[in-house]
Amino acid sequence: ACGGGDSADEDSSSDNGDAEKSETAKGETADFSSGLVTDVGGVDDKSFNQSAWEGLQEWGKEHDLEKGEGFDYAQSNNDSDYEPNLNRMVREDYNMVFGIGYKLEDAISDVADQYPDTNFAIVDSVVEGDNVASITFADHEGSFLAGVAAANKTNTGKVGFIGGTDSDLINKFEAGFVAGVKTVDSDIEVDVQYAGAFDAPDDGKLIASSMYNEDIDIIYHSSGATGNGVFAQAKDIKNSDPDRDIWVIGVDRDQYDEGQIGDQNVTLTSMVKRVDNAVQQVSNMAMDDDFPGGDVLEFGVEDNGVGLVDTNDEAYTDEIAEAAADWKQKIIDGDVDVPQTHDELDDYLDSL
Amino acid sequence: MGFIDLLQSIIPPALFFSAPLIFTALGGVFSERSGVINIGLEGLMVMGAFVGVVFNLKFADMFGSWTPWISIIAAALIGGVFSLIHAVAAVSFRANQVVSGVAINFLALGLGVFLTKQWYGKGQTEMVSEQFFSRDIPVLADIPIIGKIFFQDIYLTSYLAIILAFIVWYILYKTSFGLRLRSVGEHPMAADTNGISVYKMRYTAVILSGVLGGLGGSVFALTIALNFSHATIVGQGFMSLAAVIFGKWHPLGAMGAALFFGFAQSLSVISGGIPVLEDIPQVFLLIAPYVLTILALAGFIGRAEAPKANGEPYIKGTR
Amino acid sequence: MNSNRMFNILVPLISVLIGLLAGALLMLGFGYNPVTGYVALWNGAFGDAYYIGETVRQVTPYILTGLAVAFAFRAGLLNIGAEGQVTVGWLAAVWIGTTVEAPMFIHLPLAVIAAALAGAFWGFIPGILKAARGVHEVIITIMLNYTALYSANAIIRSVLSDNEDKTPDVASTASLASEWFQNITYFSRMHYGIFIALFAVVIMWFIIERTSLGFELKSVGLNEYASKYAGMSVKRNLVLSMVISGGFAGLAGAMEGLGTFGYMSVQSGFNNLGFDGIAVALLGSNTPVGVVLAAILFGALKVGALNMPTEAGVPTELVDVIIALIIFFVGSSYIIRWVIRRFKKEEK
Amino acid sequence: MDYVVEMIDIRKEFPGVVANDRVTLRLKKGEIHALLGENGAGKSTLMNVLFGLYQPEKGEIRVNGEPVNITDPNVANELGIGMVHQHFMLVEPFTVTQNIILGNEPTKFGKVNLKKAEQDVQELSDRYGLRVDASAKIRDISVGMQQRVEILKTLYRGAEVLIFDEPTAALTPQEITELKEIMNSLIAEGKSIILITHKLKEIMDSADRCTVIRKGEGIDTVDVADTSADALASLMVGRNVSFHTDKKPAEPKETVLKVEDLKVKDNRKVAMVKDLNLSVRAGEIVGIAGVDGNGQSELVEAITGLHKAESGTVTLNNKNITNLSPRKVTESGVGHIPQDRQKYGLVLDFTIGENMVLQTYYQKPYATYKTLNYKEIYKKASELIDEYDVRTPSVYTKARALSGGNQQKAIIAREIDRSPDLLIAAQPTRGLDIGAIESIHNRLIKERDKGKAVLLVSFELDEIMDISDRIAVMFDGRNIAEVSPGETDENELGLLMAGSHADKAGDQS
Ligand SMILES: Nc1ncnc2c1ncn2[C@@H]1O[C@H](COP(=O)(O)OP(=O)(O)OP(=O)(O)O)[C@@H](O)[C@H]1O
Ligand SMILES: Nc1ncnc2c1ncn2[C@@H]1O[C@H](COP(=O)(O)OP(=O)(O)OP(=O)(O)O)[C@@H](O)[C@H]1O
Ligand SMILES: [Mg+2]
Ligand SMILES: [Mg+2]
Repeated sequence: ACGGGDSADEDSSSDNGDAEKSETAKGETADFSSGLVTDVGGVDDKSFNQSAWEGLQEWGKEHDLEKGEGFDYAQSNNDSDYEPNLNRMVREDYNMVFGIGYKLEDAISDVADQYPDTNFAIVDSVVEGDNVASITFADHEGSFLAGVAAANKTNTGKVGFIGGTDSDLINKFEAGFVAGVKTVDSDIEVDVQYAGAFDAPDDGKLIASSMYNEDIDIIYHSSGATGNGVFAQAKDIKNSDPDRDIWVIGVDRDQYDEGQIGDQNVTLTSMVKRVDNAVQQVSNMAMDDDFPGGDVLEFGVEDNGVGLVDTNDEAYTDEIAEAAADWKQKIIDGDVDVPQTHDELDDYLDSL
Repeated sequence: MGFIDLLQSIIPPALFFSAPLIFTALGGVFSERSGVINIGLEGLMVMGAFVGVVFNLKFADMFGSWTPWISIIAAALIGGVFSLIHAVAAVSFRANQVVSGVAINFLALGLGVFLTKQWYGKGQTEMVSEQFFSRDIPVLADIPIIGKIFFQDIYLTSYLAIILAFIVWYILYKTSFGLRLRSVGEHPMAADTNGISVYKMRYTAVILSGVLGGLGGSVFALTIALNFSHATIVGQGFMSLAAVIFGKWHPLGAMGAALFFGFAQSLSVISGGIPVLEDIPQVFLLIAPYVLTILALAGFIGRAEAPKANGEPYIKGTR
Repeated sequence: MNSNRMFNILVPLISVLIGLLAGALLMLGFGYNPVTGYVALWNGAFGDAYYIGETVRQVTPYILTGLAVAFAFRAGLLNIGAEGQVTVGWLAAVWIGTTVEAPMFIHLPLAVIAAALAGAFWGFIPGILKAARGVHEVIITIMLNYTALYSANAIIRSVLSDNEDKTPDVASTASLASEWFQNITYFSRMHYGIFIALFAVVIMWFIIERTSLGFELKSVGLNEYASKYAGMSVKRNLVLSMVISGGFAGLAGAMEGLGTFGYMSVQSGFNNLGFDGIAVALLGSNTPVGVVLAAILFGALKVGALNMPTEAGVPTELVDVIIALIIFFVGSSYIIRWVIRRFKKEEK
Repeated sequence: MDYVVEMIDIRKEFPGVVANDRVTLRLKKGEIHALLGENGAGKSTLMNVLFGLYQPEKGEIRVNGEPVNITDPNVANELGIGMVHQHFMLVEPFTVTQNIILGNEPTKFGKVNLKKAEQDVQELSDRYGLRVDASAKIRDISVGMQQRVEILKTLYRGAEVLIFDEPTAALTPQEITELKEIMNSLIAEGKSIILITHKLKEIMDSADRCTVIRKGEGIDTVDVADTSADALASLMVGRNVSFHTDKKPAEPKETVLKVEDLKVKDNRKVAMVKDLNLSVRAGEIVGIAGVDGNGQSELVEAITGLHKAESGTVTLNNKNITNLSPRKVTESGVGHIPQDRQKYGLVLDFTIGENMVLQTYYQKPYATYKTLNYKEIYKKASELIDEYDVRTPSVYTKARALSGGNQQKAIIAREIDRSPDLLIAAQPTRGLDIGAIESIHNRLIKERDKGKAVLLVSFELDEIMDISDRIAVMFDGRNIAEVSPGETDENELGLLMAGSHADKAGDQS
């Protein structure tokens, strides 16, 4: 049913060559299946649910499987749907079940206890258990790079961050971003605001409007659908004043499309989380009897678990890309320890 | 931040935030003035947002920059048709109007998402390519101070909403249609004996609420959300209902209330820079519209009195 | 009188049939096989012990919100605010469940009672405003729903957790979770709350049908002037009915907070338990037994719906449409009665 | 013959009720034609058929000799038929003018031309001497003026035939006189009038001819000049009736109710009862005469605890019951037949049985430990139904399904059965037909003879004169005079009720 990712497909091709494996895969996959349960966002949330589903589809293609036979998803409409959906997957004999999003943490934890013979994985959270793999992303590292890009791009010396809810998870994005900006130039002001929800485009637009009004020219959002309002406002400003440099940095997946306005695009870059890669990878590990049960897999900048995209190469210039690459290397080398919380950020800023 | 600066940063956003509420609230005024309670405004907005976005996506190539305008007209029309369900229930089937309104809300969301999944294979649509854009109003924008507050970077839809409020006021209070409509909401049997068709008036009013709710929802979608999903309209319809009541069932009052809500919302976002407001937890500003409406109804902020026959099905020939 | 009873049974039945029929047509129209669709729905609700357990789990809060709406209805009030009352009840239960330390026989009742009281308080507000200032309860309750939603979210974030999206889990001493139920239902989340819900049904039946309080409540609901004339305190009864109604809804919140979830998370919108409760109450003709039957139907629809996409490819929203239509037709009972009468005349 | 309106062999059914059958009514030009019948006889229904609100199942209507099909009130208006309804059809927040033009608004470019309309209305009002203020809001004007607005509404639409449905029920005697004059001036202008009323005297006074219907069927049309009130009454009920109730002289004993310096304000804080003094003794019926709106309702409500008294005392059997709750007042021994039986007296959707214990449900044997005992409740109800001849299919029947007269009987049964020391009867016979009135009057007298104190409030002078042993006249919130029915006449009472010579006795109880 799902048309699959458009832009994300292109980016995901590099690591896992789909063509090569598919031939050999046929035989061994016959009795292995992998499924995922979305959170309330659904498999088309243009965010990690979608990305995860794309990864699973990719995995299915790799092993010549059909949706419903070998891989599938269950969509949750409500917080109370997580457990039944996970259960359904298990009871339909899926060998590997992913829970997408930290909201499924409790559900995965419970169901994994109940079904020790099934492998589970949770994305964006940590759940203990021998049959659970925890897939996390170094959001702060990716956000740090977004900060670096913003700092290199800003003309006004003011950038903004809009978060969904003021929670540990989103604080990670904020801390990384602020650190990145300040590392490049500590004079740049960063305005941080939380909309209080991931589905409030009106508030997103209001906040963006006020930020852009105050001469902020780049906003990094980590706020789900609230970000739609941010894009709406940026595009609106761009429309009335095509010469004004105004940018949004997308999150989770490449939000280039969201930024398109006429023949211009306000998406500077996006901090993508390669949930697709992770899902594909872990599925394969499980299939090959190499399931990392009990492990916490952190996908960071190193293994391209998080990173920036250069789809908008006009705006995301080579210099910026180079700067980002430099800092990426420094993170990999351990030269910078990117802060993940407000406290760590304070310490980090003091140390600059 | 200076006071003028403050206004300049609060008012334009307040205006775009309020516009969908104004449209929808005006619809609510029509419906409730005719004696039909409309809890279904939320659902009507959902329908409007859905149609507006789908139409926009489908016909953007054909209509170019006119697309958003044509889309909201389409949304208004479909909204009107959709509201017929409420009209049939409330007027002809003598349903409990609150219950029927609740059904409308469920139905709109269910249908909207169902059809989205059918047509797009997923729970939310793409972003539209032809959204509404703000603009400066020629000449007026150049007026010092005021120009920047009211006429720069303004959505025409915001002005349309405000002008419409005055038009609705004129219709309700100056034309014979308005007199009849209000009489039907106050004392339907009196209207009936005067040869006014209560059913026709109420159908018209409810359909108008659908048209305006459709407008409100589509304007919201095409200025703010830019796509449609189950989470596009979350409470704006109920906030419009609050505006109807807070505005005492008067079109200008409803407009004022909607503007006030927009202002409060805008302020809550910008409050970071304002000394007094900075310390108020955001939640208070979030719940302000609802709490204020309660206070208004309780008579602590002027008494709000509903049209007398509001909520009562008219049964011809009862004694 | 006899025909009245017949209508009370026929109208809901016909409404359900029309709803299901419309759902079938919709499926046909979009190229699905309705039989497959409904079989998937059935299997998803009653297919085996697990699904039955889950259905019961969903039925539990529905019974309570249904009772809440029905109870207020009997006293002439339309409680659209069960939604908010559930929210505050849930919050209160989890609050007590996470912050108090006590042995189970104190802790659990305390948490449950706290939920009922919180819901009751949230019902008290529209009740007292109606009694003292004559304000229509529908609008007040709608406004209170949002107030509850946003306030609860704020409290979860800043009081019950350290800026997290959800509270910690309630202590095991405050949990309704039942290992026994889970074992016989392949780990469904069915919990002991169903007993609380069924007990509440008996309570409501007894209050309404057998006590002088119920007599007064019904009287006030039907004619407040006559009730005042007869020496009943209309205000007291209005407030009381909203308080009891809110209490039931608060209990539904406890079911979620202490049973199904064991915590409360930030909600971006309504959980719809309260709104669905309106449908449950209406479909159940506002009687306790009717509420149980209607709750089973809606619980099964909701839980079974989750199985439709996987087994039949039908979007779950179809069930939302069906539910909306059922509400619509129960609400429009007049027309159904009219048609039935027509048929009866024809026969004669 | 020059009939303006002819309704021939009309039949109108409602589900389960034949409201009109073979009713014929012919209205001559320039006459006042009375329509007489018991409650529920089908008078209003017949007129609603003529006015186009109902469609008849059978029969023919002719206007000026032409057969017409009156499908809705608009058609009636065009045919020159206007109706002043039993319950006023006025939109309260609107002005007089807005109400009058509603549905026929003069417009200029779509805008209502209110100025012109107001002028027109004022002119019309002046022409018929109706004296209304065209720009006043309905909610601010008196009932009498509201009725004149209703009349203007029909005239504005060019009505030649006016239907008045019980126009005098809510009017003061003075307003009734005015109405008569207005009707005469309308006739003088060449209009024709159909007048519905229960009051035979009014028919004898002003009508030219009278059509009688009984149980939905047309009985006869008579010339008023050739008949008598008694004859009309017999026609209406289908048997001979006597007007006067026989009763023995009263034997008053100790004072049961004593009201001293009572002050009551209404909901808008306007003083309605002012320093009122009144007493009722055991074994007597005290009638309170007065025009509606002079504080009678507030007085009764203050005594019964339904409305708070500002100051003063109410004493029952030497016990102060001022401002006690209705429940306490009831328990102290007060029975109350309320003025509005459907609003106050009954819970229409409760069964007759439940209504019978509306005040006592919480007491033994109907409830023990707050748990109801329905067996006892229905047992009691059955007894009462038999004793008071309440016509109902069963005790489990909803009160709503009973006719108005039987509803009232049920209330009276309930109130009298508690054997209260004081029985307050407010408008106990309002809107009822002669048969029902007779039985209720007898009940009240029987209570008196049992040694109970009875306080009767009525706007009907006949009723007051007929059954009271003592009459207190209320005017402007005061008890301005107390007279004995034997020593006064309607004329004097009418003047007193209008507030003239307030010097007579009173206030000395
Ligand atoms: N809308 C209606 N539906 C059903 N029955 C009705 C309706 N209107 C009137 N009836 C019945 O028709 C009969 C005649 O009623 P109608 O109102 O014409 O009486 P009426 O002579 O005007 O009585 P009253 O003197 O009390 O005004 C009654 O039995 C009444 O119950
Ligand atoms: N809502 C109703 N439901 C069922 N039956 C009704 C209803 N209204 C009226 N009736 C029936 O219609 C008949 C006429 O009622 P109505 O009140 O007009 O009686 P009536 O002739 O005025 O009697 P009374 O002189 O006792 O007032 C009654 O027998 C009553 O049972
Ligand atoms: Mg009548
Ligand atoms: Mg009657």
